[in-house]
Amino acid sequence: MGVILEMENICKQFPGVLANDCICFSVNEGEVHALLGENGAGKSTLMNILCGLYKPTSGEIRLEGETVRFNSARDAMERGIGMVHQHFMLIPTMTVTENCLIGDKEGSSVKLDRKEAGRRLRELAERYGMEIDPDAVVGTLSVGEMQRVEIVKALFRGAKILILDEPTAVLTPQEARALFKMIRALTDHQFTVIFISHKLDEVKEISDRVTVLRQGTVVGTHDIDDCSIEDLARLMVGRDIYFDAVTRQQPIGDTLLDVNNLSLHREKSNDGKLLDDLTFEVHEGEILGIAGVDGNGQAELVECLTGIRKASSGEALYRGKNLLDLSTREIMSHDVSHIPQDRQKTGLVMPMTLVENFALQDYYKKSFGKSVFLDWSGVEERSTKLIQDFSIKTPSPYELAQNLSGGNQQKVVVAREISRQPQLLIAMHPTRGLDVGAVEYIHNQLIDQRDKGVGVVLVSTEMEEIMRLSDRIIVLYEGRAMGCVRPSETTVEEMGLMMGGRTLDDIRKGRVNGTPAEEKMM
Amino acid sequence: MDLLQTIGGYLFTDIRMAAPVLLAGLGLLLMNWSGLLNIGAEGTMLIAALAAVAGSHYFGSVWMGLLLAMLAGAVFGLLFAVLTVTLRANQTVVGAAINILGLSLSTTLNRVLFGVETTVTKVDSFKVLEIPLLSKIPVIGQAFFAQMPIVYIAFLLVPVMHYFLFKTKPGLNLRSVGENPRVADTLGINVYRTQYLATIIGSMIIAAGGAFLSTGLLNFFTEDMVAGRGYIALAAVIFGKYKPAGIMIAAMIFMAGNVVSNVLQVAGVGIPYTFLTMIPYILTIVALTIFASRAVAPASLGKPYKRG
Amino acid sequence: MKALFTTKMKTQGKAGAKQVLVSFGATVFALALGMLLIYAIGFDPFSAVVAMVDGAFGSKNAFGETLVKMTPLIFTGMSYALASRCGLTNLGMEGQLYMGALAGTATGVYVSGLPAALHLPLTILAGFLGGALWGLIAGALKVRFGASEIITTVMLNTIAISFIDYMVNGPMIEPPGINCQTQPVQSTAQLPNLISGTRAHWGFVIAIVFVVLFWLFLWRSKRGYEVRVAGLNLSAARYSGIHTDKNILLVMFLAGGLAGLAGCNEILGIQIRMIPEISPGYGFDGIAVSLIGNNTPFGIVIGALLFGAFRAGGNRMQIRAKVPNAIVSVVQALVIFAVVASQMLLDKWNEHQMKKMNRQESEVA
Amino acid sequence: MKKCLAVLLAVLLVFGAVAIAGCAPKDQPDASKPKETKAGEVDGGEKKDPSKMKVVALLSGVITDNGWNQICYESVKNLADKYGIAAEYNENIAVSDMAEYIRTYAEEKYDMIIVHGSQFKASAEEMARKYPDSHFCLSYGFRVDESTADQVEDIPNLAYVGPVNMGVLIGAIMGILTDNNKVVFLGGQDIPAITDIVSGIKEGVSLTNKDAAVMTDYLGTLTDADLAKERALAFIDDGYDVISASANTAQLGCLHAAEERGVYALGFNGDQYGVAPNAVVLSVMRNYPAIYEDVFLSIAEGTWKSGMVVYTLKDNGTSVSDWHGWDKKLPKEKVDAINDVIQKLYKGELGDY
Repeated sequence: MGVILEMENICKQFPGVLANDCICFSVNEGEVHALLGENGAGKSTLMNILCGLYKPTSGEIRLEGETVRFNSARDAMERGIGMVHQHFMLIPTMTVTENCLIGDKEGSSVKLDRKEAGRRLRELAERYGMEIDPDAVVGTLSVGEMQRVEIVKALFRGAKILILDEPTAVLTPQEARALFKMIRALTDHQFTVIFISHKLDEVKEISDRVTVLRQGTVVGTHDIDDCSIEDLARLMVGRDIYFDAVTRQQPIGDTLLDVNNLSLHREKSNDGKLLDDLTFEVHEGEILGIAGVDGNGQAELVECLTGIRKASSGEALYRGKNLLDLSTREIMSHDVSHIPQDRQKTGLVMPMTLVENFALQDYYKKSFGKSVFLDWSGVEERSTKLIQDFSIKTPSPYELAQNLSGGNQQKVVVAREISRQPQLLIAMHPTRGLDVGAVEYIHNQLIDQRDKGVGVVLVSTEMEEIMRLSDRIIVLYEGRAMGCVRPSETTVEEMGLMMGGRTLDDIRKGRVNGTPAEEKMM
Repeated sequence: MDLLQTIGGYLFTDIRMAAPVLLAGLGLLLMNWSGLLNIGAEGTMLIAALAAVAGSHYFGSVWMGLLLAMLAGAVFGLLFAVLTVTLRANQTVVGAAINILGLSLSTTLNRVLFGVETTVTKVDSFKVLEIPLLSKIPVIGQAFFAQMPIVYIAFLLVPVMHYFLFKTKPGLNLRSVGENPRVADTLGINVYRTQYLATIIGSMIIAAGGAFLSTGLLNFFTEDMVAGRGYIALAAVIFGKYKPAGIMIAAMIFMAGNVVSNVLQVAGVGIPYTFLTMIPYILTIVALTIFASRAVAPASLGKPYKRG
Repeated sequence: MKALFTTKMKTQGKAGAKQVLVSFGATVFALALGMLLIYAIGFDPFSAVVAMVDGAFGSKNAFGETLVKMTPLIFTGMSYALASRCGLTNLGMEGQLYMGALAGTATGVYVSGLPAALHLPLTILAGFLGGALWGLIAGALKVRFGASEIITTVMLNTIAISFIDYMVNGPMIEPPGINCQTQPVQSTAQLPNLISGTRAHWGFVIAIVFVVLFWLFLWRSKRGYEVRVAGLNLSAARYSGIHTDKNILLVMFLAGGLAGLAGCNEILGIQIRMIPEISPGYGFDGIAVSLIGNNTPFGIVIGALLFGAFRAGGNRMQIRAKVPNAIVSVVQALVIFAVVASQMLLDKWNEHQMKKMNRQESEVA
Repeated sequence: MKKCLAVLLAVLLVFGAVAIAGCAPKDQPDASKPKETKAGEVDGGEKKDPSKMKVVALLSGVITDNGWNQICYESVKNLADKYGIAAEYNENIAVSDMAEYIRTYAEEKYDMIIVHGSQFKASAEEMARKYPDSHFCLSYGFRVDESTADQVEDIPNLAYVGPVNMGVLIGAIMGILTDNNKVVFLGGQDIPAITDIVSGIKEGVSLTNKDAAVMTDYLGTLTDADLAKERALAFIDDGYDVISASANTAQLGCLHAAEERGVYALGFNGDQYGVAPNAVVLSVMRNYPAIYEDVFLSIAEGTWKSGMVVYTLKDNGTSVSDWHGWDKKLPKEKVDAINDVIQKLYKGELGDY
């Protein structure tokens, strides 16, 4: 088992962000090499560089000892590197065979030899223990099947190194099991698999070696047998966390939001649940942190609570009303505020002015104009005041939102939502991508709200943020709550384990060490 | 026997009238599968109808006319591609402008080229090419095998196009661009080149349809002679569910409306012709409402693609 | 009410000004290309341009004629712009214009015994409704079935025009049926002359009133604000609880109505009666007008002025310089191409600048 | 970027090529070239000198349509040739623009403004009232019955000018030509002015051939020549062996159909022998050149007549083209019969047409 791939001193600079900072990474032939890290640790960037989608700012890639440069995904593919993206690159209206043949240049004939290709696909699939019908139309397949198609597609096109980007994020436990079997079958045939994940159990179970990334740099590469799950958790999260700041002035008040058995099915109901039986409460004057790695149901939870998505079952009682039955407009008019996760896509209308953006949530109310017309002079006054109060840096209230810096854009959203004087504030990733000053500022705003008796639901993947601000923390994993803890009564390790898929009960019961992950998964 | 002969005659007419719409529809289909929505077929056909007459007149051969028409079509296609693919301009707006340009430029150039004569400039036109033996088959022989060469070309293009789109690698690549250019791009397909080629070749096929109007059925150009066939072709593509055979059937059904009205008029049964002209358009709206919920159109039809 | 107009409201800023400037430059470029074409086909481009300018602005009468041509263009331009602002593509202005004209004519001809103060507004309302309901069909098909309004509106154009042909030659023909036209609308429903000695009529004033209403609706009213938010960012609209389907219906209704007013005013101010082919392509010109005007009220008036001048001046160009009128349409098409291209080039340039700025910033960092 | 430039260049090149190709033939219409004036030919009258009169024709379509508009163009060209005035015309005028065109010429004190088509009636009437100094001629398709009179407004400087009973002449010829006793006439759109011709045709056919079946119908288009051709073919295939049509450029398709099937056709509104030399036996034309010359002279001589100015067959309102050699190709008895019926109709011997 020699080294097949080396990435040396890879740096990738995005505008304003150093996504990869001198990363060195090497993979042996025939191994499953896990790439472990939190969101934003630089895993995906590194892999996108490897598969030719990004060009590194500096550094080099050596494949079987030979230095290579990839200008496109095709270049990488031709050198045997295939990536299975989290969002499948498949065309749903075409059959499996057709999807595998797109852009195929093998063979001299122009004719599409479906039969031959289908035969090869079936053969490939059988060899590695996958079930695939080459003539099935992709759109009719389940998510797990589609992923299989992606893998077979990569193999079909000659991949020797297969990159799987968080492959289990979209799978049911059963499908995940099948996937692991496939991966094993592949490595038995000298294929190399790079497995991107943040789930500790999985990593422990499937990989031979693991490289942990944190904030764009490599923390270390280890043989998996040398690490316990606790070690991995520490490596992944592993920085000192300040529990300093937040001292409470008031006691926590009464229950404000009472969520019971909230569930959300996937579109095809047999594909499992996006949210699974969530039950929690939010009190007045409390910040409830929702922690977890991205894509474990946080977005869905927020969408259900704000009426954008209809929950499949359960209830969310708020001031005597079930939020799940109300429309977005109705929810928002009951003193609920929402700081959406993506300020550019959903929080703001970028080509509109700040004044216009400040009107976005409440324009229809009497206070924004009694007639059918908007009282723009009122909005302008309000805007000027908010710009001052929240010290938003802008040349004028009539500047377009798109011309502001990210921090100031977020301040606009926060200012708008807080100025609505909510009872319940749902904030999702409120500080994502912001500089330290802006983060501090927004944190203080959230604390202020809490002190005013507002119930705050804070969804964040930033461990520090969650630990620092929350009164209680719920950790989500695959749509389920792994446990509810108080920051003062937990440890980084415990949090990491929960984010990686252990329930709090399990952790506390046995200080589990090395329990086979499959038990959890079944 | 007499009845059969009459039916054969209707079929003959239907096929011949459907040919230009079919050609335009097939050209549009090629573009649609590359993700481009071009409503400019009407204008392209008009300029091609003029170019065909001009070519036939100056070079003395109807085939040269066809060639020139297709060249003119290619220029229009290129114009469309530059604006919508490279510059990512709104495809609908550009298509509408192409229609305006086609109508006005063909009128202007017609005058410039042929001046004001008391007689229309007549030129070489397509002759009927009877296929021996086959054309003697009763009832359908004349309809299918005693047509002009360009009619054969149009109908032969149906299986050819079907084969190309659904049985060849370039066809698959083209369709993948129309369905999801990003996927196509990651799989190493040059999206822009594909779209350029599809637009130019597609416009050339549309132009062949225009050429047939002026040098096939007739042998002269008159202003606005396309008379809405470009829009009917647009309708035929949707009605035909983006499949060549479907377009063929749609074109024949739409044109059968004219045949039916011919028959009714000959038989002395008058229905307001204004209602007959509406039929293809109403059918298209009905088809759209039925198909819209299902995915029949290429998924990224009309959406400009930006790399990276 | 006063506050509605007095509050300053910069929706555009520098970027908008730049865009208008670039559009203007593109128009000039297209005109130059058009002159080249006129020269190429053997006419004197300068006398053609002189005739054109003279025909558009040379005299009171010429200017009146420009106003006459502007009037429907303002309406169709607003129609396209309104739909665009909501993220829709309304290509059905031509059909909506005809249906508006038909409804207006029917009300103007067959409703009698009303004083002008009632009859005229009623007729204009009918014209609005005629176009609006025709536009609503496309909107309803989109909301209910997801049928693309781009295609349905194109199809509805031909259907409307065929229907008009039928009505004018059939049920609504002027007795005893010699001429292919309806009866004249009653004098109580006719729009009075605006500038004596010209054909300019009060329809222009109505158009300007509607420009103000258009502005009030989009930039002042709550509903218009919703429409703009939905047009610019659909998910932001959903997140703030805006009901997007209802807005599509409303906008297609209003856009159709505006186009309908174009036809209705043309009948009440110029034609007095319905005939086939009342519109020499005002509907399609609306696309260009709104494009040049960047979907803003003032811009639309400017765009309409330009294309109105094209039409009025184009006639004079034929009369004086003997240049075929079709050339004007060629130039119009060139203007559209040039404006579209310039706007996209501007976008690309902006993008490029932005990238460069980011690169510099990150280097500094 | 380079690619983009190359593409732009190619577009410009093609435009350039088109422009050059356009320049090459150089056969611009140059009807305005002054011919020598034959001033002595006409009595100058007290009112006006014909050679100083200004005349313009305002047309709905193009002068190359081989029909309605072309015949009007030829009328002004005829005046230009004979009286040395400028043959002025404007094409493709939309109904909505006509008033403006009229105004332009009226303000320049044109003596005779021909407004070619009844769809412009409203504009012509409005402008005639406004500009009493000009004489307006509205080319009009008359109906035979008297209801037309109600439609004609009494404006002193506006004349509704047109030939009548053309249909009778066409029908009479068709009746002689047919071998199968089946003749067909196709109108462009179902508009009343064409209905007149249609009714005349039935009358005319019955003058010469009592057994012939006459079919008349409408194409529904004025521009779609391909559609017109197919429609005509449908009739021909049903046994109709003489065809005539009135539908601007679309009617050329009908003649084309006749040529293809080898049946007889009659041209209409212009000498259309050239379109289908093997089918077009004769062309029957609105004799606008003569009519407008007549009107022109009446203005010059001060004998202008307003209101309905009708030219019957007797008044030479309708002309028949040259045989173009068909008199040799047709059976002699048909040629003779046709010549005979034309003469008789012109003389009014077959009735008051």
